[in-house]
Amino acid sequence: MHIVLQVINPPYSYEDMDSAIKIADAALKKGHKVSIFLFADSVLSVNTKVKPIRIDRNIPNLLKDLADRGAEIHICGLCFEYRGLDIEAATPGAELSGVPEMATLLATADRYVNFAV
Amino acid sequence: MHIVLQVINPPYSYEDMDSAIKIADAALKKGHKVSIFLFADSVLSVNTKVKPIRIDRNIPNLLKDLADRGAEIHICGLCFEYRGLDIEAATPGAELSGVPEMATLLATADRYVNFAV
Amino acid sequence: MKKVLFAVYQSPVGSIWVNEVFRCVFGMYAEDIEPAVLLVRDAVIALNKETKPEHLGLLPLSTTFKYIERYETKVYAVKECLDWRKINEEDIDPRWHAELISEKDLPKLLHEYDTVLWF
Amino acid sequence: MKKVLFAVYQSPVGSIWVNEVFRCVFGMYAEDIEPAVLLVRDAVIALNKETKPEHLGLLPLSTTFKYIERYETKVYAVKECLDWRKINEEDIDPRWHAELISEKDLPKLLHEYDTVLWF
Amino acid sequence: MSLIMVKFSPNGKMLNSLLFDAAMAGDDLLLIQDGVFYAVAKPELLDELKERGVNVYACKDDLIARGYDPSTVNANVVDYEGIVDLIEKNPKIIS
Amino acid sequence: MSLIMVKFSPNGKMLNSLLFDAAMAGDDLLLIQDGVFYAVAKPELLDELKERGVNVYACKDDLIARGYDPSTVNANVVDYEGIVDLIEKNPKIIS
Repeated sequence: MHIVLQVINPPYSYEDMDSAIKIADAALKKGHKVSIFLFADSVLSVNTKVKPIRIDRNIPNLLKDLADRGAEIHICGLCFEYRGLDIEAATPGAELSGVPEMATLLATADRYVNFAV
Repeated sequence: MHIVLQVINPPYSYEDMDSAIKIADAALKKGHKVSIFLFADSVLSVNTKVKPIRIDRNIPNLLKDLADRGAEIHICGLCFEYRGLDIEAATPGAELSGVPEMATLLATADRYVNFAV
Repeated sequence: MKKVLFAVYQSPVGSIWVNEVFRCVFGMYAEDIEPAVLLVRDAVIALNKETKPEHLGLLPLSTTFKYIERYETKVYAVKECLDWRKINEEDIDPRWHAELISEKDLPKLLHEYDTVLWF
Repeated sequence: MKKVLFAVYQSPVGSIWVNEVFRCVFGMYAEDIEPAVLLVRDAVIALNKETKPEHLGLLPLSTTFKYIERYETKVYAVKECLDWRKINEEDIDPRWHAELISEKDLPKLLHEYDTVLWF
Repeated sequence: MSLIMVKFSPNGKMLNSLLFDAAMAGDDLLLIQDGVFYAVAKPELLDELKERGVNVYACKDDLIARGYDPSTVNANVVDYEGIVDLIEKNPKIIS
Repeated sequence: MSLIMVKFSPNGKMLNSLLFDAAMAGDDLLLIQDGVFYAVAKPELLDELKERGVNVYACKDDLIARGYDPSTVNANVVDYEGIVDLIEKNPKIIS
């Protein structure tokens, strides 16, 4: 089954990205195909230039781990530009997408889970 | 009178940065000293790499205009690092600060207005 | 054909979600999707002719009208939420082509869609 | 001496504001400021010994304890909010050195400070 | 006395009830951003605040942008200069 | 039937009431993040949902992190694998 998880809120300030990562991990373990769609402020999650304090989690690294295990990471391109982020610094495996890819995921995936904002 | 305006929410998604800019503008016109303290996700406001669509406002430019007119723009440094932003790309006039500068502003400014999150 | 409802409950002035939802919806027609928009709670003030985020320098809502007409996008709004915010039927800009529904019909409407995304 | 109250009403698990507020408060002692923290609504669960954001991989709350003791930071929490969330006095970690107040005393408390910052 | 700033909608986050309960006689309470919905849809709450001696203000431009005629609402209407006046007037701020 | 996901606290944003009102017999309603406060502090609301034929679930790890013993709450407790089961089970999702 293909499961999409869409996040909107910024990482670190709120829990959505963490919940999505944990559900993605469980879905991958069960053999599902997983896509994560990062919309609005959640696009900050792929910025590998983040410097969290030592005892904190590194969210771009957690996403890289999911990508290494086959998860697709979609970044809303316009949202990325609105925050002035650099695709060169994005988590390896994350790809600039947009509304066309969101539409394809909504049309073709089996489940589309949104974290409301 | 020295008036501080503190913003926490991300720009473009919510109105806080816009309200703070308008109040700062009115305060400068009345001859006050103005400082803006950018905390948490609001630090995105100084990223000059943002590419808003043509009909939208450019928030880093609006902040530069305030800085040119004498407003201090303080960026919470740890918040900036947590979002992986680049100080080289920050609005001219904006400065990396932190909790010590927040404390100085709270101790010495006449008014400290917060936009609750 | 997948049925997808973009549901907004937050203010169209002071948050970006009504703008973002319409940007998404207009991209759905490239796929085998039947999209719709639901405006509820503060989001319903988008329908008022006098509502102008651009007065604050924010993105306008009126850019959506030509696409709503081109795609015949279905826009629902909850009547009780309009009443509570003092918006009468004659205040509503006809270019939204909005269908007013009663709040009691919301559970049925939400269950008609394969995916409901809340903003 | 300026009196500054950092007031948090949001959950310490799922939002970063309790952590951020304590980080700010401990920086206030470098200046002529008397800071305090108020926990109200969901923020009060921070006091429960069993509350552990680190269970989800989030930043822990326990790193605050040594600074609260070093600076003798004043921490207020609202009794009714603890009750509503089923937290008894014996559930509270003593290292918070929290003073429980009644919700009816909040207006007076808030007016005692020069600046109240809500998170 | 204190300036209290209310920026969330009656349908937004739950901070507002704490702020309304906190307001005391002589305080200035500013409705800004989605807080201006109170000036349109909650006249009885604002009347109760006024009876308590609280001065209630609403941000003019936030009302206009949301489609409301500032002359028809149940609060004193202030522009951004008026908001700066309120900030000047009140040495204490709850926001 | 639908999976309905509730992630805000009873003291958080006002989306929740719309979601609870929307829940119908046969739906699965998942309390996640601060939504788990309902399983602790709003037993009467959850009882009313169950009477309507709604299956109520709460995220185990969100309960534990917030200091609550999952065995004491008024809902079916699910771990992240259980959440994936709910996603698999329900072709329709309201979230």
